[in-house]
Amino acid sequence: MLIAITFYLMAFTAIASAFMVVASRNPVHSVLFLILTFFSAAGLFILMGAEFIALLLVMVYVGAVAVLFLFVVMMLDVDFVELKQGFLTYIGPGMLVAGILLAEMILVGAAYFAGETKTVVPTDPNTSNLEAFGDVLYTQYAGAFEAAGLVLLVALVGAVVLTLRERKGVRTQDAVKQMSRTREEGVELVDIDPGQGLG
Amino acid sequence: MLIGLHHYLIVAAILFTIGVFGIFVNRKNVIIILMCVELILLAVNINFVAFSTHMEPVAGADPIVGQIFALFILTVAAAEAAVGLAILVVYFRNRGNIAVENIDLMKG
Amino acid sequence: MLEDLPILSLITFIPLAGALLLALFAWLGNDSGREQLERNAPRAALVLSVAVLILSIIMTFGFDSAKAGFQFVDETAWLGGGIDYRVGVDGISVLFVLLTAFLTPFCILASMTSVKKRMLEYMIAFLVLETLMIGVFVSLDMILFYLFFEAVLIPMFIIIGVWGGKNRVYASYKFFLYTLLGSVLMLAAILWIYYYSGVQLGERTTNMVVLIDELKIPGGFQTWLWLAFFASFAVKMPMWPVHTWLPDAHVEAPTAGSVILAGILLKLGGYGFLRFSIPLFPEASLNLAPIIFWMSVIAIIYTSLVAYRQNDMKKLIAYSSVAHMGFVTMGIFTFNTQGIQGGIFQMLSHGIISGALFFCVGVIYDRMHTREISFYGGLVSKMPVYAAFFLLFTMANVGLPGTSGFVGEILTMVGAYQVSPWIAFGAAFGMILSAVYALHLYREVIFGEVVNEKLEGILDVTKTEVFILGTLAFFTILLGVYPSLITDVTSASVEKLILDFNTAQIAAGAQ
Amino acid sequence: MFQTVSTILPELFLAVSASLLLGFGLSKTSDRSTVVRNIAAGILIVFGLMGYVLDRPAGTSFSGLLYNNDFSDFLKTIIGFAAAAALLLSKNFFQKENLERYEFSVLTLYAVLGMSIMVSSNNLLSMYVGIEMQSLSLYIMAAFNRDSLRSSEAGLKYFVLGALSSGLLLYGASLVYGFTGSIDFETIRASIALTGPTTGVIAGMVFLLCGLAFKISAAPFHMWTPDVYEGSPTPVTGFFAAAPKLAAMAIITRLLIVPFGDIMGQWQQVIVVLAIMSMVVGAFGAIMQTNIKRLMAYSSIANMGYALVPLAAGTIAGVQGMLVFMAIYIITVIGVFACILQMRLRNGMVEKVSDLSGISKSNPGMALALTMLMVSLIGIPPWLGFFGKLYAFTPAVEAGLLWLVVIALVASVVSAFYYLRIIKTMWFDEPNREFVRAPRQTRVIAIISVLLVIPVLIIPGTGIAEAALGLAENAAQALFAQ
Repeated sequence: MLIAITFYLMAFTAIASAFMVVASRNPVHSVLFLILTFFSAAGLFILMGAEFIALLLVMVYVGAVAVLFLFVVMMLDVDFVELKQGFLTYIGPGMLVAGILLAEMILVGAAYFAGETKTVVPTDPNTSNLEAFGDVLYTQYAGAFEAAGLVLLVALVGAVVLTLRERKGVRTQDAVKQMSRTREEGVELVDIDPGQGLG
Repeated sequence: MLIGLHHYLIVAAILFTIGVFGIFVNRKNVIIILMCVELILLAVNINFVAFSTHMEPVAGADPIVGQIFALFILTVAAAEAAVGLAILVVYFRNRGNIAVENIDLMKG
Repeated sequence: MLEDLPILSLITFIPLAGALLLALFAWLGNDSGREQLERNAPRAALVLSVAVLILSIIMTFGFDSAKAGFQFVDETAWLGGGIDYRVGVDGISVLFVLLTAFLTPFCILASMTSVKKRMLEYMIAFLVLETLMIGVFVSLDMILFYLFFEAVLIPMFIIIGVWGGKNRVYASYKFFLYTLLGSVLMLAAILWIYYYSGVQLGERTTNMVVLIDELKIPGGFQTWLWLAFFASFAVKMPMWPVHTWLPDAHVEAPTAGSVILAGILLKLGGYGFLRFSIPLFPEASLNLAPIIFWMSVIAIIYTSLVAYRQNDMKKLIAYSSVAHMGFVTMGIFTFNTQGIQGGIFQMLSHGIISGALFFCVGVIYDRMHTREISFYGGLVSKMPVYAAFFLLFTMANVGLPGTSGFVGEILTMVGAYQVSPWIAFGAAFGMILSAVYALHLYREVIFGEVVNEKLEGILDVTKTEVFILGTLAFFTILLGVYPSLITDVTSASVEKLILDFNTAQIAAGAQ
Repeated sequence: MFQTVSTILPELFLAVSASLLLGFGLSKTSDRSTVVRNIAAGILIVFGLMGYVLDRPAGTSFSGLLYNNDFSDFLKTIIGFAAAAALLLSKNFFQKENLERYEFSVLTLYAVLGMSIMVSSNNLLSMYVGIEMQSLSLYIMAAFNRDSLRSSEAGLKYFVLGALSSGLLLYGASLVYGFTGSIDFETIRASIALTGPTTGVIAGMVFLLCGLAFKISAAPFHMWTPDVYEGSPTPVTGFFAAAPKLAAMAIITRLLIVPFGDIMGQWQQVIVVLAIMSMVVGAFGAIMQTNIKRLMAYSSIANMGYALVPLAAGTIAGVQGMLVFMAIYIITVIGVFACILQMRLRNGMVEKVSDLSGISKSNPGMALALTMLMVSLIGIPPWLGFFGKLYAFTPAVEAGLLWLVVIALVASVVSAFYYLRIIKTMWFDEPNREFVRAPRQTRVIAIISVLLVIPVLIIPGTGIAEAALGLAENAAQALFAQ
C-alpha cells in the first residue's frame, strides 16, 4: 500500500512538474521544475530497485546538468534587476518544490526500508544493485564505456572550441612560463647600505 | 493495488509525450527546448530501468543491461547538454536573444 | 580482314575519341593554342566524320543482305549479370548507321560558316552526338541501348541551349524534360524485362538477340510494357499529341542541330518500335495498333493543317516532319511487308529530305537572319540555283513520284490499305494537304516580286552549299527511281520480323 | 592476439591517433592547424584502406558490441575517403575566412570514429554511443563559424532536431529491449523468431527507424536539412552530405537485416513511405531554391529516397544496390561541393545559383566539371549516376515494387528540372563576374570526382565495373550471413 501511494505521488509529481517545465513562463521556474521532475524520477527508480541509477540521476542531473542549465539561463536571458527584486516571486514555487522534495524523500525512504521495493527485482537477492553493475560494466561493456569517455571528450573539446575566447591584453597564467623561470631572472641581489634604503 | 511494469511505462510515455509536445509548442525560449530533450531522455531512462527490473528470467533476457543502458544515456545526455548549451551561448552572443520565433534567418 | 576488325565499335567510338582529344588539347593548350584549335576544330571534326562515313560504307558493302540475323557482332564483358557490351547490325539498323554517318559531315560542313561562337565546343558536342546516335542503332543490349538513347539528350540540350535562337532556354528545357519523362518509363520497363528474363530464361540478361528469340512475355504484362516503351518512342518520334516540343526545338536549334534532329533523332523512335515493341510485345502491338493508326492519321491531317498556318519556315517544316512521321508509325504497325518496308524507307528518305530542307532554310537564314515567310518573296530572280534545289526538295517532301518521298508514302499507304482502307484514305488526304502547305511555302518564298528591298543584295548559293545540297538531291532522286537499293537490304530482316510476329500471334491464339 | 586486436584495429587506430593529434595541436608554441589537417587526412586514408589491406577475419569484438565483416569494411573505406576529401577541401575555406583551428580536424576524426562504431555496431548500445559521438562532433562543426549568426543558428537547429531524433531512437531502443529482453542484434532476432512480431517490438522498430530517418534526412524528418546545409560553413556541408548519410544508411540497413530480418513485412511499408515522401519532397522542394547549398540539401533528401528504394526490397541485391548507389552519390556530391567551394569572388564566397551565370566562358573547366556532376545527379547514362540508379532500382523491380520504381523515376525527371537550371545558368546565361582561381587542392579533388563520375570505370572489357560491384556484393552477402 505504501509503495502504491509513493508511486502515485512520484508519478504525479514527475508528470505535473514536467508539464510545468514546458508551461511556465519563466525559464528559471522551468529549471526548478526540471529538477523536481528528475528528483521524482529518481524516487521511481528507487521504487523499482535501481538504486545506483537513482543515485546517478540525482548526482549527474540535479547536481550538474540542471545547475548548468540554471547557470546558462541566468547568464543569457534573465533581467538581473528583476531577478533581485523578485526574490519573493520565486519564493512561492521554491517553497513548493522544496516541500514536495521533502515529502518524496520521506516516502521513498519509508517504502525502501519497509522492504517493499525488493519484490519486483528478479535478480539474485544476495548481490546488490551496484555489484550487478560492476560485474558487467567493466567487462562486457568496457568498449562502450571507453567510447562514452570519448563522447565526453568530444563534448569538452566542442564546448571549449565554441565558447572560449582568447582576449588580447589580458594577463593569464602561463604554467610553462612560470616553471621555466630561473633564479637569475627572478631574483636580483642588491647590496644596500644599512639605513640607506634603495634610494 | 500492485504497481506493475505498465504503470512505469505509462509514466514514461506521458513524460515522453510532454517532451516532444514541448519541443513543438515552445515559441519563447530555446532553453526550454533543451530541457524538453532532457525530459525525453528521462522518459527513455524510466523505460529502460522499468524493463530491466521487471524482466522475466527467460533465456536471452539480460536484466541488468537496461540499467547499463540508462547509465550510458545519462552520460551521453550530460555531454549533449554541454554541447547544446555551448551552441546556445554562441547563438546568444551573435543574436542577443534566444527566442525561438526569431530563428527565421533561413526559411524552411 | 573485315571480319577481324571490331568495325562497328570503331564506327561508334571514333567520333567520341576525337571529341575527347579535342577537349584534351583545349585543356592542355594555352590561349594562342586555343585560338588555333578553335579554327582547326571543324576541319578535324570533318576529317573524323568522313572517316566514319568511309568505314560505314565499307561496313555496308560487307553487309550480307541475304541474312536476317545480326552481323558484325562484337561482344565484351561489361557490368556482369547479363548486362554486356554487345553491338551488331541487321538489315533494319545498318542503313540508319549509314544515314547518320552520311548526314554528320554535311552538318559539320554547314556549321563551319553559320556557327559564330564557341566553335570548339560545338564540334565536340557534335562528335559526341554522332557517337551516341550510331550507338543507339548498333547496340544489341537493352541497357546499352538505353544508355545511348538517353545520353543523346545532353549534347542536344547544349546545342540548342548555347547556339540556339532567342527562346532557346524554353525550347531546350521542353525538349529535355519531354524526352526524359518518356524514357524513364521505358527504363522501368527495361528493368522489369531484365528481371523477367531471369524468371523465364533462368538467367537474367539484357541481350537483345536472346530476348527477341526466346523471351515470351505474358499478354497482360505486354500491354503495360508496350505502353512504357511507347511513351518513350512516341515522344521521340514525335507522335501527336506529344509532338509539341519538336517545333520549339527546331525553331531554336541552329541549322545543323535541326538537320540532326529531323534527320536522325526522330528516327530513334521509329527504330525503337521496330527493334523493341514489335518483336518483344507482339500481342500488345497487334491489340494497340488501332490506336497507333488513328493517332497517325490525326497527326498527318492535323499537323498538315497547322503547318499551313505557320509564319516561320522552320516551324512549317517541323510540323511537316510530324506529319511524315505519322506515315512511318502507320506503316510500321500494319505488320505487313509493304508497310514496314515503307516505314523504314520513309524514315531514311525523310532523313535526307528534311535535312535538305533545313539546310535550305539555313542558307537564307545565314544571309538574312530571319525565317519569317512574309519577309521573303521572289527569290527565284536573285537565287536561281537555290530556287531549283528548293523546288526539288519541296516536291520530294510532298511525295512527287520520282523522288524518294513518294516511295515511302506509297508503300506505307499500300500497307495500310491492306489493314484498313479508311486509314489509307485518311493518309492520302493528308498527302494532299502536305502539297498545299509545301507549295504555299514555296510560292511565298521563291515566286512573286521582290518586295523587300533588303533582299536586293542577296547572293546565290556558295560552292559548299551547292556541294551539300547537290549530294542530298542526288540521293533523293536516286532513291526515288531505284528504291530497291534500300528495300533489298532491309527485306530479309523485315521478313524475319514479320514471320516472328505472326508465329507469336499464332502461339498466343493457340493458348 | 592479433586476431582479437585486428577486429577493432581501425577504431583503435582512429581513437588513439585522434587523441594524440589533439595533444599535438594543443601545444601553444605555434599554429599547427595545417599540419594537423594533413596528418588527419592521412590518418583517414589509412583508416579507409585498413579494412581491405589487413584482410581481417569477420568477427565480434568487445564481447559482441561490435561485429566487423565485409559490410563494415566496405563502408569504412568509403567513409574514410569521403571524410579525407572533405577535410582537404576545408583548408582553403577556413584559411580565407579566418576560422583555421586544428580542433576542426580532430573533431572530424572523432566524427569518423563515431561513424565507424555505427557501421560495425552489433548492439543497440554501441549503435547509440556511435551515433552520439558522430552527432556531437557534427553539431559542433555546424556551429564552427561561431561569429556567424547563420552558422550558430544552423548548429542550434541541427542540435535540437538531432537531440529529438536521438530521443525517438532511444525510446524505440527501450521498447525493443523491453519486449525482446536484449540489446544484442542477434539475440533480438532470435527472440523475435520465438515470439513473433509483437506490438511492442514493432512500435520500437518504428521509433528506431524514425530516429534514424532524421539522420539520413528522409522526409518527413527532413526539416533541419535545408537550414543546416545553408548555414553551416560550406566544407562542413560537404562533409554532412557525404559520410554521415552513408553511416546512418548503413546502420538502418543493419538493423533491418540483422535484428528485424525476419519481420520484413512489418518494416517494408515504413521504408516505402519514407522513400516516397523523400523523393517527392526532394524533387519539388528544390525547384524554387536559389541558394545552391539549399538546393543540394533537397537533392540529398531526394537521393536518400532513391537509396531507400532498394532497401525496401530487403534482398542481398537490394543491399548491394543501396551500397552502390550511396557510393556513387558520395563521389558525386563531394565533387559538387569541391565546385561550390570554388565559387569565391574577390570579396568572399557566394552561393547563389545565379552567381554561376556564364562561367562556361570565364571558367570553362569548372563549368564542365559541374555540368558532368549535375548530369550524373540527374541520372543520365553513361554518367555514373545512372548506374547508381540502375543498381538501386533493379532489386526493387525484382521484389515486385515496380510501381515504387516508377514513382522514383518520375521524381527524378522532376528533379532534372533544377539540376538543368544549374547547367543552364552556367552555359546559356551571360557572364557577370569572375571567380577567384581556386587553389590546386580543391581543383584536384573536383577533377578526381569528375573523372570518377565520367564512366571511365565502366569501359567494357576492363573488369573494373565487375570488381567494384563484386565488392559491394560481398559486403551485402556478409550482412546476410551474420
